Amino acid sequence: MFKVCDTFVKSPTLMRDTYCKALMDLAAENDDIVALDADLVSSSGMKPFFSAYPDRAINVGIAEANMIGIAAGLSVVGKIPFAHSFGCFATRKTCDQVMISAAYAKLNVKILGSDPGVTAAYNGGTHMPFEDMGVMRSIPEITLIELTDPVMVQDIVRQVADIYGVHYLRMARKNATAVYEAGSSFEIGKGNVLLEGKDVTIIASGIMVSEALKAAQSLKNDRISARVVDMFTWKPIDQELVEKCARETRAIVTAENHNVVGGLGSAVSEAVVRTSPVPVEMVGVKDRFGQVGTEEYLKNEYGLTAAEIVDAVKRVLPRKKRGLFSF
Amino acid sequence: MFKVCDTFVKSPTLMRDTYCKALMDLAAENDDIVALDADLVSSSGMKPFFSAYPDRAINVGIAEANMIGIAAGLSVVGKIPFAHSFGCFATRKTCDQVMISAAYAKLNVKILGSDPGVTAAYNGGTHMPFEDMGVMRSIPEITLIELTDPVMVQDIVRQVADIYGVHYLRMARKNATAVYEAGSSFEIGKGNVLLEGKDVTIIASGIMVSEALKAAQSLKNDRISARVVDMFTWKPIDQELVEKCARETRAIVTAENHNVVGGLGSAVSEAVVRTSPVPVEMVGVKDRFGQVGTEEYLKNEYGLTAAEIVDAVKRVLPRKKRGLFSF
Amino acid sequence: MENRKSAKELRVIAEGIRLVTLQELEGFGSGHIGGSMSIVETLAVLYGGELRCDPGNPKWEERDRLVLSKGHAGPALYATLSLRGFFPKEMLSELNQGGGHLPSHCDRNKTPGVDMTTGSLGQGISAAIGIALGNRMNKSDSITYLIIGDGECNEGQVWEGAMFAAAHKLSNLIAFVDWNKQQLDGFTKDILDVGDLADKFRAFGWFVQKVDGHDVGAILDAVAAAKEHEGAPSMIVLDTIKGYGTFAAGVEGNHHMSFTKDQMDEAVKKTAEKLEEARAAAAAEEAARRAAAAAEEAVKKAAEPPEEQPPEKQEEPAEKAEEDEAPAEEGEDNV
Amino acid sequence: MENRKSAKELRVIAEGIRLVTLQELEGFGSGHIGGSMSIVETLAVLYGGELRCDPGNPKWEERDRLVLSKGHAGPALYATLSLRGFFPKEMLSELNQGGGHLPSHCDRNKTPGVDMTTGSLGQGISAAIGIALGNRMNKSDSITYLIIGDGECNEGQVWEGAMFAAAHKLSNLIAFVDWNKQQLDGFTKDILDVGDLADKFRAFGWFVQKVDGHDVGAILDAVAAAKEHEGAPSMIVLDTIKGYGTFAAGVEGNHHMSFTKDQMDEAVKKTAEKLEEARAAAAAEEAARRAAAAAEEAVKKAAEPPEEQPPEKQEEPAEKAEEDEAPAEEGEDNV
Ligand SMILES: Cc1ncc(C[n+]2csc(CCOP(=O)(O)OP(=O)(O)O)c2C)c(N)n1
Ligand SMILES: Cc1ncc(C[n+]2csc(CCOP(=O)(O)OP(=O)(O)O)c2C)c(N)n1
Ligand SMILES: [Mg+2]
Ligand SMILES: [Mg+2]
Repeated sequence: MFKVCDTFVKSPTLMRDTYCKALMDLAAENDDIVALDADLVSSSGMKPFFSAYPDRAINVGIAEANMIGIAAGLSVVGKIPFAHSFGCFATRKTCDQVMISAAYAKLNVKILGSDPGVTAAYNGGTHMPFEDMGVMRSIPEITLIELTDPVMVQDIVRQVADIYGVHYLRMARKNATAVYEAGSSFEIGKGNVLLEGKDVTIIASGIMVSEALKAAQSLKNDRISARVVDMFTWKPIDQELVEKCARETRAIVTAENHNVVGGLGSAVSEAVVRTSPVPVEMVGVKDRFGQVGTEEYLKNEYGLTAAEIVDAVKRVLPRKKRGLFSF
Repeated sequence: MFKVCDTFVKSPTLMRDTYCKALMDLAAENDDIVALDADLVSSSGMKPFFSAYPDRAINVGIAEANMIGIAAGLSVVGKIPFAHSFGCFATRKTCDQVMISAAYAKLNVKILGSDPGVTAAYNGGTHMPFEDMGVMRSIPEITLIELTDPVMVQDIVRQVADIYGVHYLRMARKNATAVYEAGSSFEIGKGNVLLEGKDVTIIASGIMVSEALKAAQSLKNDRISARVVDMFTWKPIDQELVEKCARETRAIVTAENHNVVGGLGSAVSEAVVRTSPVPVEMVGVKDRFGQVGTEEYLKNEYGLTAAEIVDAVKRVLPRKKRGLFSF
Repeated sequence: MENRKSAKELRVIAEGIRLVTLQELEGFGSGHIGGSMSIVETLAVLYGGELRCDPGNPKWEERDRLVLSKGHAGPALYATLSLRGFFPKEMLSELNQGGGHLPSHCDRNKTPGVDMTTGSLGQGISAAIGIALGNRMNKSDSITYLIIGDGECNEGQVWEGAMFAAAHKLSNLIAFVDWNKQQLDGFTKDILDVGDLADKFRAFGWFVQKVDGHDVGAILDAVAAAKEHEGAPSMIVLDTIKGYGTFAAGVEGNHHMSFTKDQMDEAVKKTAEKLEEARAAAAAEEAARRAAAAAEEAVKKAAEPPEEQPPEKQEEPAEKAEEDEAPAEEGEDNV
Repeated sequence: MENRKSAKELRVIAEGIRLVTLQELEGFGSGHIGGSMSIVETLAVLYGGELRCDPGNPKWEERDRLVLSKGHAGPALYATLSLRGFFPKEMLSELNQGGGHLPSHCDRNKTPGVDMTTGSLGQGISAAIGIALGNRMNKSDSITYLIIGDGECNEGQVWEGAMFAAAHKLSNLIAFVDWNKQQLDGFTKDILDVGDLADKFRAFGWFVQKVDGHDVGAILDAVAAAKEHEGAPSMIVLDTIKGYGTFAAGVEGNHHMSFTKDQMDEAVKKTAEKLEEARAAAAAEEAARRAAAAAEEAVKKAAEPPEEQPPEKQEEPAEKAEEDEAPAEEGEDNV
């Protein structure tokens, strides 16, 4: 069960610090937890883990493909490896290894891709993954999760360690807007309805969750009642919830810090068209490359804002079907 | 303009032979055409090219990432590189290179991924890409094409050589069912309506095009009029045509030799939900891994058959909206 | 050392593996004969005793592991595993059959005794490293074996792994590179010249040995030396011929081949003959060894008073004899 | 050879680049100072004359190319390009600015004079190979230069490229590895020990030279020798210090750094002083050279009858003098 914060303040702790702490807690209980990194320990905030558990922490150097293969091998002998790189490299450089050595081989590998989308900021286009989830999404049986805030990091990392299989986690490294109250817990594969509403559902993820909540607030002024869902599991998508929202609100807006081609908007569309086709508007990156800039600059540049969500809602509402609805 | 064959016979020429011939014709006219392969010339059927143009044919060995990087470099100095590997390796092993060295760098690189999906047959799960298009689809500005038969190979290869940018072509190597009459020509980014129909549209690609045509024939017996579209360009998807079909037939079935997660069904869903949400059923691989077997065995195993399309049509029809339709 | 099989005994095992692999391929009518034939002797040495395993308990935690990174050589491994008793010989007919247990490339989830899924070249080394590293963390003395192709060495991942394994002094990793001078499209020197692989791995910090990859004795010695060596991973460069012992040996296009019935009959016949020769040689050796041992025993008994150690020592040869017989029997079953 | 700048002249250019790079980073307040500082001398040698280019026509087809594979060292290259006249000095303030021309990692579509987009480590070598190969096909005598990091050598793609370039005898490819002994997380020997890189590239078939990477004269000689060498790609191993010449030199955490105003003021001041010293040394050398030349000329004139060649020969030193002055002027503009 989770509780939503009603303020939009930055979490006091950095995402990465919570991640490191969560893994250290796990490592204290379970000898099989192993951390891997590809020369980005300074970025991932995993230094405390590396200091505390030098025998279970492996910096493979700048060799992401090797890292995933090693992680797969470790899991062959019962280890539970958590491997990190920036989201761009954790996916694009390892796609074949994740597919064959990890997923197809049915091993137990956890991957963290940090700096999703615009949160890569000054690292620019080469380092700004708007495609990481898309690259991974067609790999069978993999679980794809975007972590919303430190409270979720804390809870999900623990779950993921317990569930056998390949998990890819996408997460901003630094501070995120707090969405959940401390102690909240989450169910992988189930979206979180953060706000009830009846005119439209905003299905958001990552940094766009708080933007969606802001958008919903501002829509109230226009007497539009927006439901807000944090769809932190992109795969498997919560088919049931998507259908329910489609049926009940008859219009959907998706919001993601990712390319709308192949991303969350895509996953939601796949779910919508099965039994409950309703109009969907997508807020996200429109098939463009990344670039350098502050996160704020980039959010504006790519339209990843509450204002953009409000616009999308206003575009989608007139397209709602008014007549007989047969599903 | 294209003309559809009315028989379902295998093309007399192998896809790969047509591909090689097309590239050789181009090479005869244009010194800048270069062919690359990653130790699969024997498979790609490019031996004649390699013999005829040894100075413009490069076998990089088993190093797909290097191949794509070299292709990008060649295009920096004006070459038009066509690089081949099996679809699994041409995408999963090169994703970062295609993204950065080719697409983001705005270079001119053509990639052929052969043996899509079940056509990999005896090579089995490691070699059976149900995810290649999905891996590539979130890369901005890339063009993704699945070639239907030798007639299309002939025409598209020539076009692709002329259009600057990154193109990924997916193609069975051996013989394909002939769908088009010799001399047909195609427009990249536009789907081909092969058969008119008003009750449902079957949007298919690759080996599923002839299955779709067979399905349409059999549906006639049930007095169901199915439109058949060969959506050979997966990206950019023909938004206009998808909307038109949605409006006119109010139900869609997609058919692909690929994972429905992130594949053609996904691309069509994205297009459908914008302005014309209608129910979509997807025929394709349901998030499963590949395995060894004959193509026939595998088509049955994964449900890539005309019968499966017929079933999907019958599932989707009752969900069509009967009431007021407001888009 | 005393537990080790003699070269003559291993020769019997090798010819048995070659024979059964050919029969397996014959059943299907085509296949990766080249790369299967070139690793037969290495598999004989490993499954002839060097690699610790228990056919009755393929998932035994204490076992050594083999990652056959050149996963397309699966047929040779399948033949070996069936000869060693991991699964019945009949299962070999499932090679490449839809729904069967023996896919064209090795799959840890499908075949009893296969330790890692491979087929995308370059990946095996990393998996083997992970296994070796995990075993080191687990304080297990298990050894991880790895077989890679020479063409496979084109893949950068091989060198990522090479650099890592050396930096981490993974001496519980013993790798072989099947230097058969051919890859899929032709001779490596024409496709992508890998140059001197021994030199390269040495420069990457490995303990490197180069041996005749069809000489079981040489391989055995190299494995023994590798086991002794501390502080670095081992690379044994196998100087081999692709398709060795068959019509495919060293010819062009021998990577994946169809063959005529005549070709295959001839190869099977030749190999069966070699197996018989090998058996005769091994039997002669064994007879001589027993005679010598009996003589020695007699001399000892006459000369020495009873000690505490002898009973145990005596058990060893007995065990060994048992082990020796097993593969021979299996070989017979399968000829 | 005669067109080459002297070490003293190149020293002036190097200090100029270092100074302007520092000012550029100072403007932003943090950045990849470590990896930028370690390649300054190499950039000085290349853009001081070895790399054929035309600042007025950055896309000139006949130019040599540089692929800065360690694309995070962009700031040093940007400073160099602006000093060489590719774009106005003012543009340097666009470093890392949204919508600007100077992204954190090199981008061929954003910055005049940048030949290849880089930033994902390991990719530059392949692109450079493609360019070199394409130039060879085009019968161009253009040379492709490549700079990679030592940490970057962890990436398998580097070795894929290394094997390929040697097999294809790409002698029009001259690469540098910035052996600054540090990568992002620390010293390479602690993170992933790359061992002896010279050995490794030699084993991979390259013509390898190892030089002090902060000695412009040594780099110049190595480039000259690389240009002479036939039949193999060249690797120049630059023995460098990450962050050389600044507070960042060799310290931990110097990969990407924020710095205090004091630290940077001090570094700028120190570098400006070094620049002055270098200028004085170069001027003295130049004066000596001119005096010697004048004396020689006088002796020649007195001793020899007029020939046909002299007029052309005389033009050369004139041209050279012009070239020599240009960078000095640019340097002054930018101090
Ligand atoms: C990544 C990857 N690329 C391409 C292939 C296709 N392929 C299978 S075997 C092979 C040649 C292997 O040559 P080598 O490593 O020398 O093996 P061997 O000679 O022992 O058969 C190729 C290119 C593959 N399996 N994996
Ligand atoms: C593929 C990839 N992985 C990770 C990174 C992040 N990264 C940027 S620079 C760097 C360290 C580079 O070290 P080195 O090559 O030694 O460069 P230098 O010391 O010259 O800065 C890393 C890990 C990257 N840019 N690309
Ligand atoms: Mg080989
Ligand atoms: Mg370094």
